[in-house]
Amino acid sequence: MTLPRRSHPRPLDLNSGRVDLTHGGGGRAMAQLVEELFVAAFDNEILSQGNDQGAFSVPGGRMVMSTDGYVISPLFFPGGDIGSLSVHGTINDVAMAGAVPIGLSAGFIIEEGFPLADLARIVTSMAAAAKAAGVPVMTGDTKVVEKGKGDGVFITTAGIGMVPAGIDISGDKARPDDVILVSGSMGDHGIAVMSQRESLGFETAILSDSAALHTLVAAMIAAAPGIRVLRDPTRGGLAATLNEIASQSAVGMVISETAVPLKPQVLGACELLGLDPLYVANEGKLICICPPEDAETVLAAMRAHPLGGDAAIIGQCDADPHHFVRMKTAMGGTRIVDWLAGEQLPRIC
Amino acid sequence: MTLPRRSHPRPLDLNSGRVDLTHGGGGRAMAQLVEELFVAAFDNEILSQGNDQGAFSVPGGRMVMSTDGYVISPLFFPGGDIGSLSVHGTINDVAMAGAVPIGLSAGFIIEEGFPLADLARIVTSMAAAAKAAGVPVMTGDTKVVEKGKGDGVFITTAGIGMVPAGIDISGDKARPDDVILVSGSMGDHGIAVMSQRESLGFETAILSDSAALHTLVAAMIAAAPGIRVLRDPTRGGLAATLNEIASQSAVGMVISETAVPLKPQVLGACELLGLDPLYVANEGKLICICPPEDAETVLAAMRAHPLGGDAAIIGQCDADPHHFVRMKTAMGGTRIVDWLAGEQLPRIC
Amino acid sequence: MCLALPSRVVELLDDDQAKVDLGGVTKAISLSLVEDVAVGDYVIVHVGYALTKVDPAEAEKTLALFAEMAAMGASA
Amino acid sequence: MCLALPSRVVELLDDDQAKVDLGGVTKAISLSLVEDVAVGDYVIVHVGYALTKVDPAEAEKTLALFAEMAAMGASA
Amino acid sequence: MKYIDEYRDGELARQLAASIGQEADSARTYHLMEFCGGHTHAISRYGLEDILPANVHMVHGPGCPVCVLPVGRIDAAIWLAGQADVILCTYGDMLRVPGSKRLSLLKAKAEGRDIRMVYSTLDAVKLAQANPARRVVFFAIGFETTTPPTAVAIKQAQALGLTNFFVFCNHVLTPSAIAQILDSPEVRELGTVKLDGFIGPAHVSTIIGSQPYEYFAEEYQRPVVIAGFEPLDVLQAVRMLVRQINDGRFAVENEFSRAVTRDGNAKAKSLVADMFELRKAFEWRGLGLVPYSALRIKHAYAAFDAERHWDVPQDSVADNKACECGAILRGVKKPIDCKLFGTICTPENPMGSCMVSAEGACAAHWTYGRFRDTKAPTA
Amino acid sequence: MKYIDEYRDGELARQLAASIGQEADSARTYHLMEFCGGHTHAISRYGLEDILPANVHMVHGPGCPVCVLPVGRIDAAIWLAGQADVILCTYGDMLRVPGSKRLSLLKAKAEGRDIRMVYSTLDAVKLAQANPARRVVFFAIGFETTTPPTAVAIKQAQALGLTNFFVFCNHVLTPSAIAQILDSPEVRELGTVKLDGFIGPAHVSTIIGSQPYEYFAEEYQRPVVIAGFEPLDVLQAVRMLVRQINDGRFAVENEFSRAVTRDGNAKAKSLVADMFELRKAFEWRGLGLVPYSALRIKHAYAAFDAERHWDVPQDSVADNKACECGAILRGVKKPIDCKLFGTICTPENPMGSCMVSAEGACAAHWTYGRFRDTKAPTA
Ligand code: SF4
Ligand code: SF4
Ligand SMILES: [Mg+2]
Ligand SMILES: [Mg+2]
Ligand SMILES: [Mg+2]
Ligand SMILES: [Mg+2]
Ligand SMILES: [Mg+2]
Ligand SMILES: [Mg+2]
Ligand SMILES: [Mg+2]
Ligand SMILES: [Mg+2]
Ligand SMILES: [Mg+2]
Ligand SMILES: [Mg+2]
Repeated sequence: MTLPRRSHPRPLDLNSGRVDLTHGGGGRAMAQLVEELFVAAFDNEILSQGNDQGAFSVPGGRMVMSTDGYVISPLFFPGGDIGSLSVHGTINDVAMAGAVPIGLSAGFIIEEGFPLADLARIVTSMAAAAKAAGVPVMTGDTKVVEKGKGDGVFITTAGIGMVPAGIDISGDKARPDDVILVSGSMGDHGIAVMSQRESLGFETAILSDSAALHTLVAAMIAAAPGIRVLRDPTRGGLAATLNEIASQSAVGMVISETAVPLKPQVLGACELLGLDPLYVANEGKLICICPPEDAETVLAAMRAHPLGGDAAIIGQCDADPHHFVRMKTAMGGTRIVDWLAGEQLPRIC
Repeated sequence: MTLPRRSHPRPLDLNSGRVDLTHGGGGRAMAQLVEELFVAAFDNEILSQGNDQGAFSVPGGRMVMSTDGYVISPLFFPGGDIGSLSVHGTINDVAMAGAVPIGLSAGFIIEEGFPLADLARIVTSMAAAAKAAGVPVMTGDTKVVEKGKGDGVFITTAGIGMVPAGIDISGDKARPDDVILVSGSMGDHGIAVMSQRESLGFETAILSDSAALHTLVAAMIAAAPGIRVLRDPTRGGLAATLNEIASQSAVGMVISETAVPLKPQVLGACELLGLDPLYVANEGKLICICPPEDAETVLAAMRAHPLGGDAAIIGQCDADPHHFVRMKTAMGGTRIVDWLAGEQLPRIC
Repeated sequence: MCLALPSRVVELLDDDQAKVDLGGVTKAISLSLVEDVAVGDYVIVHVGYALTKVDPAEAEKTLALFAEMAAMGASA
Repeated sequence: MCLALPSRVVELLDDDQAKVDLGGVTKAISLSLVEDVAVGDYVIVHVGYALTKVDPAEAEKTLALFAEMAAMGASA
Repeated sequence: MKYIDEYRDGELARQLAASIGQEADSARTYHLMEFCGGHTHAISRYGLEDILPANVHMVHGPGCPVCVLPVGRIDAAIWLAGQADVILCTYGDMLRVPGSKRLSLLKAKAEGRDIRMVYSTLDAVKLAQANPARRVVFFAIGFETTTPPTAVAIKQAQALGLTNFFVFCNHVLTPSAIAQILDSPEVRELGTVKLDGFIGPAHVSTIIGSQPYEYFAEEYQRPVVIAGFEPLDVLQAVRMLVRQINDGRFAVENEFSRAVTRDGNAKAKSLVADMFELRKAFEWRGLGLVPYSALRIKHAYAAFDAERHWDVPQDSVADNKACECGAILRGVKKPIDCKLFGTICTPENPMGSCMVSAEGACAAHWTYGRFRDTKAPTA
Repeated sequence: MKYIDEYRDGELARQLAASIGQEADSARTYHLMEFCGGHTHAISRYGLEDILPANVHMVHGPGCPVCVLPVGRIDAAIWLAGQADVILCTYGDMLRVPGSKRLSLLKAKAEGRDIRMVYSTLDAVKLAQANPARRVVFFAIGFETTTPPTAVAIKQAQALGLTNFFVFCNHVLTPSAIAQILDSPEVRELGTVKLDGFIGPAHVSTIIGSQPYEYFAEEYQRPVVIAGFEPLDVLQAVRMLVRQINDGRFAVENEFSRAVTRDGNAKAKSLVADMFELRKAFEWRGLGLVPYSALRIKHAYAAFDAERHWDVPQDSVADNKACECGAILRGVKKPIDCKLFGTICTPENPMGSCMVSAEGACAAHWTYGRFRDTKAPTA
């Protein structure tokens, strides 16, 4: 099955266009780059599934593989650092297929002059995260680039996992009336990271939610093997991720503003910067879509897990032929929750 | 089994040290960083094997995973580009376990402002390399970093493969009297890339040897399932790779200067720059170590394959307790072929 | 236009600055455009500057008016 | 010290430069330090400069001497 | 969050809306222009259209400083960013706005210009301090709300003795824009645009006070209610306007009395008066050349004026022909009336500024409201 | 490769070695100093020790410009790289050489200094042309071979009117170093170091010719054979020295006649004479202050002299106490005599310059020959 085509009014300008930050922002520009360039060129069934991991068969069953590059700045932030993040993020992409992670690879691209003490701190944190998750870093690579051609350190991890028999979770499986859940409050990671950017100049006690979600997933599929979709709302936040799934599954969605768990500090910071918390990144939360009859079971399983204490049902899928994600606002009106357009930039208007 | 400790006279300075280019150069400084920081922190059996791929068991058999970051400059060079290289290099690291590659992941880190036309050229070349090799890119990731915080594009690929039953190839398996072979001429890739560096200002018709070696490996293990070690002599070239294996297997080695295949242009360029061709990178060649009784069989299998036409037996392992790699020179004397110290820099003395 | 938010002054800083709090988020802002600000006051913050103080009595009145009008709506 | 190699001049270039060949590798070098260099000459190249021309007759003589001495060694 | 949460109470909102429904005369329509993008944004963001009675029509006004800045000024900012040693800095809002040939500051940055986002004018001054060998240009935009912070920055740069800090001044004035709309043929003569009342600016009014609107109410015989940007503020203002209209009154009323006085912020006003003077005329997108509608830096502060330091191009560049931003900013058209809306023009590939700013009418409708346009299946 | 391959013939080499074995008097030893690192490198790289008779001992000399540069000059180069707007460029050989506190140019680069490798002096001039707002310092090192290219670069910078190109001149002279060794107490009085003959420089001699060595042969009564850097050249020179020693002669002979004449390169010599003048004394690592042993830029070219443009520190910095580079460069000790060799000091963590340069005695022995030291198992 192939990724449903999104409507990009204008094709990528492959003659004179340039990559800009929006191409990595998790919004529609990135989706377009991925579809029109990467998916088109690599042209294979596994990649074209359009999931955050590729699933394939081996003699022993079904496996998945996933990769993510971590280019976060600052490298250290409240609640984590690039090292632990690079373990959690990739474990999560593997787990979002319902898979049991087997191991990770780690590729480091380090800028000349980077303090070894910082590198050691990152690697130690990464190792601790891997150990805590029970997922070993099985192979690695180190490259050093000249000063001014990197940004401290970039880490690209890949992960593989084995999908338990009978589990079939994919972004294209949501159906009208399916229930949409989240495992906890939205936007904590993004706000924790932004709080460290001196230029934004705000302070908050909020911590990144960075965490490995594979045990939460295991508990959820044990309770409800019929779960249709799992995905971690990272870049682009809840909004981008719901739109991805709606488009992939060709459904509409309606969520309720008052049902989305949000911490007051996240709201405060978003007000201050003119950001919408629905677009702010998470690194330890998941979205789950399941048949209506499983919803309460899944919710209970989530809430029983330490990483799902604030889990909530936030909405439902419908048959909207436009695949809009809509939100009932607290005022009783309705709005679209659209793709992120480019990057979210702090604004004054 | 764990990586034998190399003797680093001085531990990494984790207090005030900084990463410099030697830490990525494929020499002893890099080996030290990997051992003392990465392998020590991640502390698991798979990584500690010290191979360019991690091997592990799954219900269906033994698998391997590998990763490499590609940070090459220039991005396009005679005989290839960063795209095809990132496919070949990782397929090769998987194949060097004797494994049949299953698929790849690809993580792109793109510098803001990078021309989409160049990106398309790279991705197209990557896709063509993957298709030609029959190894799909199954999952990917795109990050964009601000202008001045990258260098055009970095690609990190990871690959996985399935090891055929009965094959047990690893860098620690070389034994005294085993025979050392190479699949072709040394140094082509490194010289082709250097020829594009304006600052070095030389021209040559030499092409990178960048190629996927998994079919060559399949032919070799079909002919001689008892092959002990396979490794591709990439960064640090033949010299660094032989030293890695000697140290891992706790053997010495003696190779013959006149037996190492070298193209005249590679020799010419090395003379000009004051480089030793044994330290220059390859991207489509392998080193094979096999029991003496298999040597001629393996050589014949290599020569019968399009990528092994210039294969040669270059030496033999011995029981040297110092694990020196030595070379009988053309003059009849003996020299050490040591680890690369730092990066190879063009010199005037 | 002009994104601006009522925030509580939690500390007066040097250089005519103050630290304000909004839902647990604090930020240093400039008081160059306002006068007589005290800790505990709410100020309306725009691009890092306090534009004016919030008048608590007027705010109360407005809320009372809402309630009254809403009561009319609710009873409709 | 002073890494330097005999290379064949394959082309005279502007600005007192020449293109030299060494085993199929070509490179532009400066002729600022030498005189009367022609295509086909061998020059000794150091840090991008020709230091001197190779004298073919002297080279022959040296090789002949090697052969002679070697013959003595071989016959030993 | 005090003074925020109380004004976002969903239950109260529904009751307020119901009371508007009761008071509105079902035999007539109410066309109310919210001047400010802040109100536009709140209406779309909270879906207030869905709860307002069908005969109350909100007409979006030109109150978005990003939207009204003409293409030529964007081009000029990009030109400045290309001058030797320049770091151009501005608020995040400006980065994606397309100039001519769809080149934005973000794209110019990707091509290698040194363009930075700042959150506050003080950050721009810090940038100049930290980069003495560079020339830092602050691309200043905004209405009366945003002007005083620019004035503070120039004062501070002067106090620090900085010679490498410059302001490219694009500050504009709200009352002039309101007058221009009310004087437009569509409103005045042709009656194409029906405007029964105005919701007046929230934060602009904290500076200028409510007094300047008294002239309009009187002269054009339209009621004005100054309102905050929270959803309940907007609903309340609608109700106050409906009441005035029903009563045939045209007073200036102040719903946002918790922050707005009749006279505004004297300190800020005098700072601005000290530093800036009126331009004879300034081009607004959609409104054309509007007399005395913008500020420039006074001679006494000439050393900080980018338009004096460089020979900044002053070209008037035509908008994309098909883009209806101009008509939309005047309240004459709606986003959906533009042929490019949602096809060629989206927030990812904006053709006009109204599609860029979060407060632009096109962006607000696309981002929050376009599901209302597409009842029929198209997939 | 013509003029290279013929001089690397393995069969000939073995025969030549055998003929040396025949001619050498088994009743005596031959201590031959190869002045040049080029010869040192060839001997180690090709394992020539293995084929030479046991009574022929090669003694490594100070002929490596990287090795003889004292720590203070490295520190000074790093200091220059830290000055405002400076791009420091130099040959690849210098980048890893440790100054004091083991800081090298490579490490200084990693810490953020702008340090570039160039392959030719002309690249350094190009760098200055391409970076008019920067000051480009070429850290010039080398013997007579490498000096003329520096002179050409200065001439070219002058012709181009460059005012941002500077040379930090560290060019030194071979004959002074040879004299210093032959005058040293170890050789002259104590006889600690036995030197029966010299292999003279190859490429230095292409510039200065063979004539300057005639004085040494005469004055110190030692034979000198100028030889190329290929392995057969070295073997042939050894044989020629053995013959002279056997005959009791001490002439200057020229094995490298294909490239070296008696007078050298007149054009290069006059260029150098025009641009440089002798320093009264210059510090050499291992040899101490050697009178008239180095060059500096003449007054007429002062504008290009980094030591005039900046107040470059002229400190004499002591070598690492345990490092025996000094004694090794004088031929008094061998690498293996140094306690740090191979334990604390390796090419990755060099304590002295002899471990850095490919031509340094310590690096050559470590990289190519150390297996000979370790017959006994240690693992
Ligand atoms: S949709 Fe785009 S082109 Fe049309 S009026 Fe709005 S901004 Fe202009
Ligand atoms: S081994 Fe190192 S410390 Fe010892 S003499 Fe050689 S360079 Fe100096
Ligand atoms: Mg991923
Ligand atoms: Mg991910
Ligand atoms: Mg994901
Ligand atoms: Mg690797
Ligand atoms: Mg950087
Ligand atoms: Mg690898
Ligand atoms: Mg590899
Ligand atoms: Mg490998
Ligand atoms: Mg990803
Ligand atoms: Mg760059």
